[in-house]
Amino acid sequence: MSGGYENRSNKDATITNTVGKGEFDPHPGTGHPMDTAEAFLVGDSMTGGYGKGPDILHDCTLSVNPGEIAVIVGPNGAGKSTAMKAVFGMLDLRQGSVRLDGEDITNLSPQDRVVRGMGFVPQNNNIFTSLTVEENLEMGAFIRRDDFRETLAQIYDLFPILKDKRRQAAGELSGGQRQQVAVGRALMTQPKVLMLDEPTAGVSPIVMDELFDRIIEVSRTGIPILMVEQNARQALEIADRGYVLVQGANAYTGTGKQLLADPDVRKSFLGG
Amino acid sequence: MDFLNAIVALSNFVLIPAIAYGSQLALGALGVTLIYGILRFSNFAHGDTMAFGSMVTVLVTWWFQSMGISFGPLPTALLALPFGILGCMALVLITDRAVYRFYREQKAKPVILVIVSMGVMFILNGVVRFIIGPDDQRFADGERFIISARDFKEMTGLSEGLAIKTTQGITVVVAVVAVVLLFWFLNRTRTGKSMRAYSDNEDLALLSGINPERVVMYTWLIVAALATVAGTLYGLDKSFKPFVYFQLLLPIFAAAIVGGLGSPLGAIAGGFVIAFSEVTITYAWKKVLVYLLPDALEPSGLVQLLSTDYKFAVSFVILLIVLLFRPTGLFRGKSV
Amino acid sequence: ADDIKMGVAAAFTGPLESLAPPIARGAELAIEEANASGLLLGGITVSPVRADTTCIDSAAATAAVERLVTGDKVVGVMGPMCSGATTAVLQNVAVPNGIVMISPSATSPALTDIEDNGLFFRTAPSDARQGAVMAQIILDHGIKSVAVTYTNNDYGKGLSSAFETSYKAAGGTVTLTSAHEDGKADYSAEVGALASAGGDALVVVGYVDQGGSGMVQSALDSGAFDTFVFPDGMVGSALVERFGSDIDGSFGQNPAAAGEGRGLFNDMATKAGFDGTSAFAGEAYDGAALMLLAMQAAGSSDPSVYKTKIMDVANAPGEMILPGEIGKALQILADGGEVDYVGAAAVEFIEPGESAGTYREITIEGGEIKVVGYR
Amino acid sequence: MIAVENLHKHFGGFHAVDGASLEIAEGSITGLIGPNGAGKTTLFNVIAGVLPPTSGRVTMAGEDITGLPPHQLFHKGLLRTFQIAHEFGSMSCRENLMMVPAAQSGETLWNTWFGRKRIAEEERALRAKADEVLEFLTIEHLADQQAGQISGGQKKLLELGRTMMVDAKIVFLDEVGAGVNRTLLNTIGDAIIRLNKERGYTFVVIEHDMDFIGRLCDPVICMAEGKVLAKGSLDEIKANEHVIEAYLGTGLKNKDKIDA
Amino acid sequence: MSTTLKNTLLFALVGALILLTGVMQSWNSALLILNMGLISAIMAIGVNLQWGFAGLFNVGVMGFVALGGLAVVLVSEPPVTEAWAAGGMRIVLGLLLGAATVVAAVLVNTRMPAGRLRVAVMIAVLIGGFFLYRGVFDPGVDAVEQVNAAASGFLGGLGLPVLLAWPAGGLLAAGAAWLIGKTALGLRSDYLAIATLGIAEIIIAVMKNEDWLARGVKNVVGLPRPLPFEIDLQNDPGFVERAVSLGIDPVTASTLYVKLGYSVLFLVVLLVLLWMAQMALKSPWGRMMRAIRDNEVAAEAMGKDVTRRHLHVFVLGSAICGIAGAMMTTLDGQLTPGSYQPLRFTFLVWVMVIVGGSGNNLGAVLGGFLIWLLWVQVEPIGLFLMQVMTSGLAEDSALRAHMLDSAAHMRLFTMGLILLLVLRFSPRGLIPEK
Ligand SMILES: Nc1ncnc2c1ncn2[C@@H]1O[C@H](COP(=O)(O)OP(=O)(O)OP(=O)(O)O)[C@@H](O)[C@H]1O
Ligand SMILES: Nc1ncnc2c1ncn2[C@@H]1O[C@H](COP(=O)(O)OP(=O)(O)OP(=O)(O)O)[C@@H](O)[C@H]1O
Ligand SMILES: CC(C)C[C@H](N)C(=O)O
Ligand SMILES: [Mg+2]
Ligand SMILES: [Mg+2]
Repeated sequence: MSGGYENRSNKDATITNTVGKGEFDPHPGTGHPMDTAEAFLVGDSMTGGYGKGPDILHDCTLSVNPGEIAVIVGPNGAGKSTAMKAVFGMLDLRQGSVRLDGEDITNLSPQDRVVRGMGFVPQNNNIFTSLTVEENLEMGAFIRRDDFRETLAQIYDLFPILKDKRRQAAGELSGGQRQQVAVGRALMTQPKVLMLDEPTAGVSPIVMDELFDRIIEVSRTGIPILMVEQNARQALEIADRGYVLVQGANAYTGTGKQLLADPDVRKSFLGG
Repeated sequence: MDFLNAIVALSNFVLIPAIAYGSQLALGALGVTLIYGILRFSNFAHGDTMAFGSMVTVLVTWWFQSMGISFGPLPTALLALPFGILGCMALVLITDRAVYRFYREQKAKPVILVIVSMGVMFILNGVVRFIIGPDDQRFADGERFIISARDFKEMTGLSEGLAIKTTQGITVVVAVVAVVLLFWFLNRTRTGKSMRAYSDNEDLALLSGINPERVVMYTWLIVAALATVAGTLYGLDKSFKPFVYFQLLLPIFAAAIVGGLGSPLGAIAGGFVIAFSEVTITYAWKKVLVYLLPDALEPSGLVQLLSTDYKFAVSFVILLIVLLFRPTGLFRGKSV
Repeated sequence: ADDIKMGVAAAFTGPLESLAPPIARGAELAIEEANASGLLLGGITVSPVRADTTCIDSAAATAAVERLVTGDKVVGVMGPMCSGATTAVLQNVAVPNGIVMISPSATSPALTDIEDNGLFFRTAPSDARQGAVMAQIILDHGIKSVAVTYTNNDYGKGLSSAFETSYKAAGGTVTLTSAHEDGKADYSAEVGALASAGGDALVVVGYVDQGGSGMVQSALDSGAFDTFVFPDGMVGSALVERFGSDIDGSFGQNPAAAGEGRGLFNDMATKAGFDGTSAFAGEAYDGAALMLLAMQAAGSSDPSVYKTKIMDVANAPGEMILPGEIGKALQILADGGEVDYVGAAAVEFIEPGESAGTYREITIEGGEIKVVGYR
Repeated sequence: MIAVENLHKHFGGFHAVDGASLEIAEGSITGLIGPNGAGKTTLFNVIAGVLPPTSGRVTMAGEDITGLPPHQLFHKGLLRTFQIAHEFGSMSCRENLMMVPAAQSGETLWNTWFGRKRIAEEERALRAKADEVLEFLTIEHLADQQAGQISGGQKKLLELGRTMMVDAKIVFLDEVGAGVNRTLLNTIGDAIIRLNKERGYTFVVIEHDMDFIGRLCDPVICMAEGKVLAKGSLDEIKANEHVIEAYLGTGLKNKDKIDA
Repeated sequence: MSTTLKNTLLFALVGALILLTGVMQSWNSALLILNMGLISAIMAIGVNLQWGFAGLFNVGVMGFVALGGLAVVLVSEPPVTEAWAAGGMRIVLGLLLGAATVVAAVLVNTRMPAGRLRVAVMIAVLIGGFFLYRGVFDPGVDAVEQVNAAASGFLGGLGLPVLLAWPAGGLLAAGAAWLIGKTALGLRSDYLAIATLGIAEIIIAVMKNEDWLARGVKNVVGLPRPLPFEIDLQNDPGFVERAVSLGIDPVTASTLYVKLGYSVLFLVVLLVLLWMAQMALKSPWGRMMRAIRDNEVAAEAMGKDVTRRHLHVFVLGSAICGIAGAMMTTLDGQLTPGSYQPLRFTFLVWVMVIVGGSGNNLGAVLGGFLIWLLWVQVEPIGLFLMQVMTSGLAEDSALRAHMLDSAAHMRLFTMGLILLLVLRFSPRGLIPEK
């Protein structure tokens, strides 16, 4: 649609790291607040930016443990999405490391991380527009060799609208429906750790509640969840850990409750 | 009787050639459409890839023929085809490694890839001519006709002949089989779906655990097979001449586009649209009408809508009209 | 010895790329022969320089020949092949620089009257004449109605319309004249229309390794015609190699004269490792030979000097010179004698410097080309 | 201001907008809510001329504007934002804004050759205006950044910023808030109210954030399945059973997690 | 390295290559390359305007170039009075009838209420009009083509100075582009590409087959020139004297003089067009076009009339190609419709734009020069490569003979190789869009 031949959505040259090359040797944890060193998934002291551009992340640390929900909030352009991409290996880190279950995965390519059990819903371009809804979900299960029909049924339960639209090209869906497909795709992976970048943007209140419910359920099964949210108050309510990022660096860290209770945080980042 | 004669004349000069030519275009267009659909660029080197694959087939065929190997009534070239396909696969994989991969990693715009593929086209052009020369090469053997015009006349006692060539038969069958297989592969198999997913959104495919390099490799392998089959069948039917494979590119692209880029069914439909519009619009209906009409009404002229000088022009006009009504082709193709 | 250079310009790439190598080799054969004799202008050697004139891209052709003339400083150009490129090169390079140019194959009638300052010659006759000859041959076969297909360029158009005029004037009927484009993928439409129009034979004014053969193939396959008439562009070994006895009974003509010139040349070519029967290879040999002989006659390799001698060496009086006798001719000229160059294509120049055109009539029998006579 | 009469928009057999009729009062800030897929965006697209309606009529100040192309509607003072940001990716953020105003003399080729002085003056003013908007949106530091390379929320801000470059009569905002930081969103809300009060712009706002709707909008229209389900003040709407069932829901089931 | 410096160096490099041609081959060759380079650069500007500025994938460049060429014949050839007498008026009348038929059909389509009646009337108008048109037109064509078929057989032109043909070529191409744009510009990307490609083929088909217009494949040769003929210069004692006094051989002097004359003319055109394109690109107009290219839907929503703007650029870019086409035909001195091939006249121009750097006028110009230079020089380069490669082989080895025989095919091979190398080192073009 846009720009004719030139414009292929999602062709941002700077963000994909197909081969998983890191430029620096990872170095171990630097003892940020909370027990990052032992956490299940850690993005440790990450510094980096897009392509050859300036650093966006400055010594930023994120972590999450099994059964926990970690929520990242912050102003627009703070680097939340960038941090997520960095954890997923879609960005060359200039410093810092990413560890999964004690293992250093800084140099793994994104698709290898998927194989290791990481699932990710990016903020933009998070569906296959020309594939049908069902095919989108199937692609989520691409690395699974087992029968995924049950998971599929669960997803349809969670988002009934998708079942009606299963044969429709995902690009023809409404904004909120697309978002549901995106989350559904990631859930299909049955990941060991789930990363969500603004999963609730554009979804209606009723679906948002369902979604949060589902996220809580998932985390109860022991799967760590790392998510970025602008619906910060709801999100922090269910969060075990909360991170406030400002200009690519950790500004506040604490449990969800602590952050919600902090008047500075409320005023500056949660809309009062 | 006259009615039969009319039908036979029409079939012999219009329907059969158009169906055969349409299938030839369709086979070529399948390769183009696949590259477009999955790797997202118009591959100008496709014609020369076809020439290369067929060249290998031709060379192997000659070798077989010199060894006295034959394939009964069918052309020996069919036996040599697998070797041609292998040769062509090797070629495209090497080109991909050496050339295209770099631009993929750069996330270059499609138009850059188009121009790059022109570079590849020039190189292949030289390579093919270097190996086999620019001349016409004959490698067809076996039974030339399923039924020849003369036999047909003798058999039926009609005054019009009907000729069906072996190669025409094979081409049509192969084209149908190829499109069915491809359609099934892309829409039903895991690998096929992952190829479509990759073409849709590379980064997200990565996040789903799809290995892009593998998708690309499969695509090239299929394309190589299609190109070689298309090129060889065309060569068998007409003759092998490197220059013509370049010229084929234009109708092939037209077929792929009018059918809807990225759609295998569209490639077939497009092939037939182009072939039929080339063959029918400029046909002189005199022969058919002479049989059908009473003597008194017999046409004095040729009853030709347009002279054959304009056959390409006409087929492009038809293409334009189709596109004006279906801006992304008959089968709603992609448009990057 | 002083080295001079001669340009050999042919369409090595492009639609006629398969005709070009034998043409270039033909010219080079003549040059080699002259060099081997050691008699040219007191023993200088000539080296050929090739240039690609592409047939279809006159700008590239001009640039290539410009390089030959102003860069390599050739003293004459054998070529280019196609009438279009020839005209461009003649006007933009040869005439401005005063270089002699002999084309072996540009046959467009328009070249007859072109402004050339006496620099342009061709060893192939103008199509105007061939049209008349072909009409006569067809009528002599008792065929009163034909369909015509021509390759859509100046050669095809020129020859077919010359033919049509003569044929109609002599009482024949042309049911349909239809152009075909060279190098295309499919000719069913043309054949369909021609078959519908009917006619006792199909006149194929085309090139044997181009659309011409495609047309014949398509017509044979569908049983539309089984008698064909072949003018020069079609008469070549490739024709019978490809169609064998399928086209028995067809006939045609190409420029060549009585005598053993053509045969001698073919043998020489075979020895040199190329196909002498390929269209215009002999003419190319003749073109190069004429230029060399003219230099010898003029005692100079300056084009402005030897250009006037080309007509002299090509025509009587003088001793007849056949292919392979360039050495002998050089000797005669060196001794102050006169020669009448005959060569492979029975060269006989008429004003303003093109082959008069003797044609041999051929038929196809048992899958071979048989010479029936000359006109 | 805008009246929609019995509007239908069908995609194949699917009725995305299915006989919706509504009116937007001049000078109001109307909220448009409804479940995902209710047809809100489609309704916007039809009103704004991006999609042709299957049937029905749209009028603006009494004038029939059904099916007018978007650029003509723009000139009539109808502006809109896109739910999925439509930035001009290869242009800088400032250029994204500067391109908006209509009737720039520099958009005529002739002037680019022979009226360069005038263009230069206009450009200076435009630039100042664009920088002001960027500053308001807190993205002044991105002025020279390519719009394709900014964060998701920043793109939404830019989307909004474009509507602030010119004087409008009516502005359609399609989920400008999604992905935008809540603190900033409050500021944006204030600006919308100010524009409405001071300049009399009419706004139609699609949003799923009820706080935001609550602060700005009166009345609120709730759509579902292509039809208008309810219309009224937010409190009325919130009390409407159908709306609760279809749209608002009753909160988290896993309350325990929060309470724990 | 600053971009200005880099760009200057790149231009200097191409300039040096042309100079090198002058030194190694001849100044005539160098000037010829320069002249065609200038024309190519103009074509590249035209394509860049459409693609680089507006994202229109026009692959019909060849058609517009050919129309420019046609304009040269129509403007500068003297009219053939016999032909006009024989059937000129009939042809004009026939064409008018044809146009009237189309107009009538359009009127029927717009004025009559939809329904079966409209379709019927429409078909009646079209069929009736077609036969009427053929009835009037065909005899005229026959008559005109009979007039001295071998040497003339066409209507001739207006007999005006040939320089007028350049703007006329632009106008002719613009007119065609307007018609095409009205119908086809709704198509996107590759679909537009194949449509324009097809239209270009149609234009060529008409030029090849309508002999009454410009002799079709029989070609028009010996077109008038804006500069004196070399021969005349060589026969002009004044000129010879000056040449001799400068120490140049008069023949060389005359050829160089004429080529330089063309260079100056072409350079003026190029500079004017380049300046205009640069000004447009750097202004709000350019910004608007880039916005449209980036995102048509959003541009439309921001009040830009995308369809109209597309039509404008399409017409402008095509007009520039038409001007270049007219210039090229003038330089060639002949119109040969058979020689218009998409590879040479469309795709090569695209290579120029992309290798130079699309979206950047300077890039397009650089690409025009560089690619043309290569197109001409790959032949000797290829030959040279072959000689180097075979130098190690035994004099009588079959492989060596084969390789040398195939040297001509190294031309395209080398072209491809260099193309890939250049794009490897600057994948976005030599002078990319900023
Ligand atoms: N091009 C299309 N083809 C088919 N169906 C479509 C198309 N566009 C939208 N739809 C369908 O129309 C319905 C309405 O979509 P719309 O985008 O208007 O919803 P919405 O109310 O804006 O929802 P959301 O709050 O999620 O943005 C959806 O069910 C969607 O799937
Ligand atoms: N592809 C890119 N190339 C270069 N810079 C980028 C790119 N994407 C984002 N940036 C810059 O990086 C910074 C952080 O962006 P990021 O997307 O991480 O923000 P975010 O915190 O996710 O914001 P939001 O809440 O708006 O999504 C921003 O200043 C943005 O301009
Ligand atoms: C056969 C050819 C090489 C050329 C042809 N006779 C011409 O004049 O163009
Ligand atoms: Mg983000
Ligand atoms: Mg919506």
